[in-house]
Amino acid sequence: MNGVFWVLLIGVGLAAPYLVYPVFAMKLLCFALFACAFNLLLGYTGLLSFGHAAFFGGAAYITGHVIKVMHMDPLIGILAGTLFAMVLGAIFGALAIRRQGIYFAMITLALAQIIFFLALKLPFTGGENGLQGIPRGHMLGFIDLNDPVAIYYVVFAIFMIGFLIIYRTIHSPFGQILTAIRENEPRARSLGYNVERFKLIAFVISATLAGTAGATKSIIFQFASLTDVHWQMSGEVVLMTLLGGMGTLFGPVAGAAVVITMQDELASFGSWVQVAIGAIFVVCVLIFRRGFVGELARLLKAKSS
Amino acid sequence: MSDAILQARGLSKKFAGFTAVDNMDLDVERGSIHALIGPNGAGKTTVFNMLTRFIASTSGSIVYDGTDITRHSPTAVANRGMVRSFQISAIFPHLSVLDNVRVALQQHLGLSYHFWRSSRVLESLNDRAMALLEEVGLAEFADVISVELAYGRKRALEIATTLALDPRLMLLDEPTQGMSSEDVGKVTALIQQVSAKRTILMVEHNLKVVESLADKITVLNRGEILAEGPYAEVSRDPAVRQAYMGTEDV
Amino acid sequence: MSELLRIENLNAWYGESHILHGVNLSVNRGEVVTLLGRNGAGRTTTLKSILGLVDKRTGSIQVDGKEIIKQPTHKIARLGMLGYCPEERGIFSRLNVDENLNLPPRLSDDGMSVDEIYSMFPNLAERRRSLGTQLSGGEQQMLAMARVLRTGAKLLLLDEITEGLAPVIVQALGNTIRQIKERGLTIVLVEQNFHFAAPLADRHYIIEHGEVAEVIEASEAKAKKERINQFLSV
Amino acid sequence: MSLNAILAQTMLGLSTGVFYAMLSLGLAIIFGLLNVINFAHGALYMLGAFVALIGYSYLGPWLGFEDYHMGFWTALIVAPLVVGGFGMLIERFLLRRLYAFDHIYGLLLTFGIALILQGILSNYFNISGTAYPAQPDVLNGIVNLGFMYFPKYRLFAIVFSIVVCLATWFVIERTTLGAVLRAGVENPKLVEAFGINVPRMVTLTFGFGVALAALAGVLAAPIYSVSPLMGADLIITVFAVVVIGGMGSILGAIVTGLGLGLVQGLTQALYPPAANTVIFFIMVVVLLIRPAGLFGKEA
Amino acid sequence: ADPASNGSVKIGVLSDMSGVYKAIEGPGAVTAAKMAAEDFGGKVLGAPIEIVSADHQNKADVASSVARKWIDRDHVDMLVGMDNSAVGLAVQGLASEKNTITINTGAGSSELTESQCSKYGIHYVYDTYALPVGTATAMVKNGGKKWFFITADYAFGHSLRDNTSRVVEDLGGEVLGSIEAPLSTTDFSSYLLQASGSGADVIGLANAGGDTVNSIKQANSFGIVERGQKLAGMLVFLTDIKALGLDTAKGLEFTTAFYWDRNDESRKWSQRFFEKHGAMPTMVQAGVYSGVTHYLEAIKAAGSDDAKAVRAELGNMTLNDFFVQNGKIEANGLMSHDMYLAQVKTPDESKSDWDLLNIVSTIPAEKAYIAQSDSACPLLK
Ligand SMILES: Nc1ncnc2c1ncn2[C@@H]1O[C@H](COP(=O)(O)OP(=O)(O)OP(=O)(O)O)[C@@H](O)[C@H]1O
Ligand SMILES: Nc1ncnc2c1ncn2[C@@H]1O[C@H](COP(=O)(O)OP(=O)(O)OP(=O)(O)O)[C@@H](O)[C@H]1O
Ligand SMILES: [Mg+2]
Ligand SMILES: [Mg+2]
Repeated sequence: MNGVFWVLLIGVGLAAPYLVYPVFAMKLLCFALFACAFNLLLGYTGLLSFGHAAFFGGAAYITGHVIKVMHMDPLIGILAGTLFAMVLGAIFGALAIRRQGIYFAMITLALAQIIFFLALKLPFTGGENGLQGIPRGHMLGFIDLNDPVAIYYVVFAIFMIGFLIIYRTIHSPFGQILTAIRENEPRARSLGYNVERFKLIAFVISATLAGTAGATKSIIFQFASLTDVHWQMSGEVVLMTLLGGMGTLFGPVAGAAVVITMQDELASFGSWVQVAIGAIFVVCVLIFRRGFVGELARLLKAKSS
Repeated sequence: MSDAILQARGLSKKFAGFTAVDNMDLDVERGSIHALIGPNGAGKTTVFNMLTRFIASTSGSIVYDGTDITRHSPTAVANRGMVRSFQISAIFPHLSVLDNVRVALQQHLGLSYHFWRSSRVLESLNDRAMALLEEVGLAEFADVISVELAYGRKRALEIATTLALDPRLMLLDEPTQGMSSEDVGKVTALIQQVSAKRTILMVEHNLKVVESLADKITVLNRGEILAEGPYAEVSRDPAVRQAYMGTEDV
Repeated sequence: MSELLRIENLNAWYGESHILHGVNLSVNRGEVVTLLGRNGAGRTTTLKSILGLVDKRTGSIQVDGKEIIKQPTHKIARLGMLGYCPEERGIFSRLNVDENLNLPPRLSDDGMSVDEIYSMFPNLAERRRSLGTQLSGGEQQMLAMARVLRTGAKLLLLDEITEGLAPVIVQALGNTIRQIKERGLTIVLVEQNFHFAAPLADRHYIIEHGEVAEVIEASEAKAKKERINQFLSV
Repeated sequence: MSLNAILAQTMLGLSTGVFYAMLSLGLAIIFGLLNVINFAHGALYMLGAFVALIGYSYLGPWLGFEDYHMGFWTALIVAPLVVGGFGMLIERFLLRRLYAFDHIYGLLLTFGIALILQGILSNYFNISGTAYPAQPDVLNGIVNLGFMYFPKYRLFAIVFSIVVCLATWFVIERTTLGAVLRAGVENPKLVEAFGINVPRMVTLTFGFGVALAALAGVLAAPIYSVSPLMGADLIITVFAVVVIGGMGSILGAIVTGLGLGLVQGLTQALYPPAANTVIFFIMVVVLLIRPAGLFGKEA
Repeated sequence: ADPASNGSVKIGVLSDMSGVYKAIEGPGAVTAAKMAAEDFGGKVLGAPIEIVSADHQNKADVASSVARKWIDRDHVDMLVGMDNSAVGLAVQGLASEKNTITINTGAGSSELTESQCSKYGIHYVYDTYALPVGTATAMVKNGGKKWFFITADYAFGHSLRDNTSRVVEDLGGEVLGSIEAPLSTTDFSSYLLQASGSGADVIGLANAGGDTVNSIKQANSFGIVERGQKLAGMLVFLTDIKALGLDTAKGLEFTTAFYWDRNDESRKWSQRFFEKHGAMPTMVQAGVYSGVTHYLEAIKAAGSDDAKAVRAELGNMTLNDFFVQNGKIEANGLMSHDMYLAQVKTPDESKSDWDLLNIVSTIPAEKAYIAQSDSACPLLK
């Protein structure tokens, strides 16, 4: 079944700018990458981080600053944002990784709140107004990112690279140990695995790719703002992941697509959107607990057996 | 002087005002099967936890194979070849039986941090894993998801994963607990078999098992050593009979 | 002698898996019966089915003439005056020893007093204020046993109570069972340890593949030794 | 700062702290006893305040009694009952289906419920708040505490909340009922096998935790304005309080709630921009030193 | 060819439909825009007028992504609304780059027409420069010489505080200090007590919406006003007075661009609005109607909906209607017009539900708004 998904993903991905509004497609890819990065942690390592907005938004600010104020190439901007997220991920990870379950979630939340505070207070972020008007510029000097189709394919390439890294990580010797840790941590420890180090590496990879997503977002929207570092952003990515199906490779992509589309399509209904989103959650949690992709996989499995 | 693979000196553990293990010395001889017995709450599991560094000792020192490991992490201890089992069965429930063993074997491959490699590199471990399963009689269950195994087989699987690390010292906490007598016999034989090239330290309440396996027995009572020696000797000790074995014969 | 527990054609399921296939047994007031069998034979499941702790069950379970198979779990204990000591002990880690002991509601006035219990299990008396998880494996086992004795239950369902206990304690426990039997309590005992069970029991039920494979009266136990060994491979 | 100023800030901190304490107490009960992370707690607090407001301003006309206004004291009883009842329905018909699964589903479900409640009320009420006009006359006015002038009503709210918190603590930690509740969390099946109706107990407990939130909502109505988002702003902070205190620790929730109110009060005096963030700084530090929180027991 | 590009004139109302500014602008703004389109006859230059709307959720990125989509894909010709300064700045920048007119009716930041001014951005109702002029002047003249601020800790609050300080100091008053309170604080008592302890005559509230409401309410409960200090709300909307109740708010003075009960014309329009919306209009909602109407008139005058031509027409008009007196849209996008100093009635004075304010005086446009010569807008250089 995964084969079908791969074909679908790449096919739709390549055709997208001719099918839908390119900015929408790019936004979707950005959040899909964010959700996939998050899923590496939640779905495959069993760690619920409630502070991923710090990586996403933090990277967005750094990228924006590097491009707008330091006038660097967009690619350098994205790399700078990604690197920042990686370092931040290492710091968060070092502080939080020894904690379990809800404590882990809360300590990442607290750290992310501190990043939020910094984003509000530091002079270069533009405070409440955010970092606006980030120029798209020319990547590597020749790819004109102001051309909607060109920028779309750049974003698609970034997404695919990120997605492949995640795929590889899950299906690697390293991923095998992550699964073992999730299954029975004390036993993994007693077999001589340094559980903390495995979790930390997974955390850093996840943070880094979340950063890549945020960095890319700031170029697409030419914008980095407090929304990107707000705890609700951390919440949103949890939702995307769960809706699509945590611990499934393609689930987060589907989840991101659903959430983003919903936000987009329902934008004119005011508070009723909130009510609708709330109701969808309730229904999903009660009925589609495995997420869309998870449920689909189960159905197909049930049929084949 | 005898050749001790593990030496503990003055080992103590205090829990908030309660002394679980009190100034205990323990020598485990290389190549032997050593049993730790004693009444409930005597501190056996606590000793195990301290030796494998799962909990920190309040005082005392532990020397394993010539190295002082008193401050090492549980991981470091395991990597030096001192591996434990748990009082409750410890497997990776949703992995297949084969994968359970492979996870342990992978430890020696040195690729475990390689998140950029395909997991296909692990297929080289299959033969070794099957051999181990063969050894504990689980070869035919290799593809079964391990939760689905019966209790006794889970214990066997656990022993197989422990063996995969090629440990020099195995610590087994009540390996036969909860098994029917049929399985007890099998596991006893298994322990006997794997002890050939290894040292084993075990906690066990089943005196039959202890009698048939142990070269040396340490009886713990209220955190202190009550008696030490071979089974025949210890089982005649009136203090041991009173504190542990009771009046009747087993 | 009146019949206290009667089980007819009991079937039980965990999810999709059908574990018990028509168990029949009957226990008279004041008797001790044991359920023997290999690992996974379905002995624990039989006890759990009586209490409604399986996902689905059919057949008939009567305690003192009352049909309880349709009742929800929390009513069964009260209706049948049941006391249950589970295999995995079920000590509450966030409660201390005292609280664990006092947790189950009293079912009748015949229960042992807390003082009686502590004199029976001095280990526990010493650790009254310790939390459940801080007890050693064996201490937890004692506490689980002590807990049912306090409630004044008339019918005790005891699952592998000698597991993980030092031989001295096992012997003490044997005496305890004898004492409570003298008080007129009825006991269903799941055991691996035939040496422990044999002298206590009035009757043995051997369970195999979710069915009663053999019923052996205590008087026949010696004679049927072979048969028992064959089932249990002692 | 002068001594008077410090005392004054302490009083103010306390008056924030009691709300943290009441809310985190409810959350701690629900988490500690049911293992549910109730994201709807803030929304239910808000609902409590709205029951009071609607009871005063709209209920009479709706029912055809133009002159009926539900008073504050009545609201103090009615709101917890109504909202608690609503909570019990949520538990009985929705949450109950999720106990078998990961905690995260309970969190998501309650998050969804919070969105629904806030969304609905946002459609009918002003988001920046509506005044609750029914503060009782006896509590109007200001007392001179020597070092400051303090509204009588806030004094009442402080004393009342502390009494409620301590009573709750006593019941849960010191009575058999409490022990049954704690045991029910750990192994509901077994407790049921002892003859206790665990599902009903769980429903009641959830209702009680929610009722505490509603009670806090009614108490808050005269102080702050009643707004559909009043709980959304608070919930994350209250989560932090519960975590700092130690998830599930009843005493921890109360003491930490009061304590952090004080800390926040002092921050407001010393470095106001950090007032909303200081709790998270403290949380990071506390969890690094005491991983299970100040009063939590290590697992 | 067709004078209206793409066959219709599309106006997008981008507003907070679910958050804190909902009552100030929100659905009421959509109602107002629709009224304007209808009153205009539903057509301009023969092309139908369409109104679309969306919720920006107070998030600048949501706002800019909606704006981008509207402009790129849906061919929206003009955007109106955009309460919240961050949203306003983001959308204005983006729209101008894409040659689209924005009429900002909701946001306060004077940045919109200062350093971040843009070719097609118009700031219509009020700004942080204009707000303090009337209020602070009146209060200083009545003896409120010493001021202390409680400032919402973000760009809008800072700018409001700085502008007010300037007015106070120009008139010989003194600013004793300021506390930066985080946005959306629920309990202001600590700040109020510190402000009160400073010995100031006036506590200036450089904040908005819920923050203003809560600070006034809590000041009242601590008896601060009773003991002789005054409060000055720098930005107060009609809905805030509703939220506070007259009992609490009575006597409060503030500057506003519009009050429904000011004259016959405003009453007549507001009454119509009330019938559709169920509440009297805020200055922002009235501004939306006025802004849309003038935009449509400019299209008619220009004979095309091309942004450049329309913008030029708008610059040439003098705006006068029920909402605006002596309005002029300057080159930097600022619509300068008369403002009013209002005072909240006591409960006894108030005769009906919405009878809330007295208009104390009119502040002429040239005093209320910054002179073009002083503007920092790069377009003017
Ligand atoms: N975390 C703890 N806090 C307090 N006391 C503890 C803790 N862990 C163990 N103890 C106590 O230390 C003593 C020794 O416990 P331990 O588990 O080592 O016993 P054991 O010899 O393994 O017994 P068993 O045969 O019953 O498993 C017991 O009395 C137990 O209650
Ligand atoms: N929760 C469960 N879900 C599915 N299957 C179960 C569950 N619990 C037990 N079983 C299965 O039911 C069968 C009977 O188990 P039961 O626990 O009754 O055995 P037992 O006779 O008590 O043996 P033991 O010595 O292992 O306690 C076993 O095959 C077991 O794998
Ligand atoms: Mg033990
Ligand atoms: Mg069993």
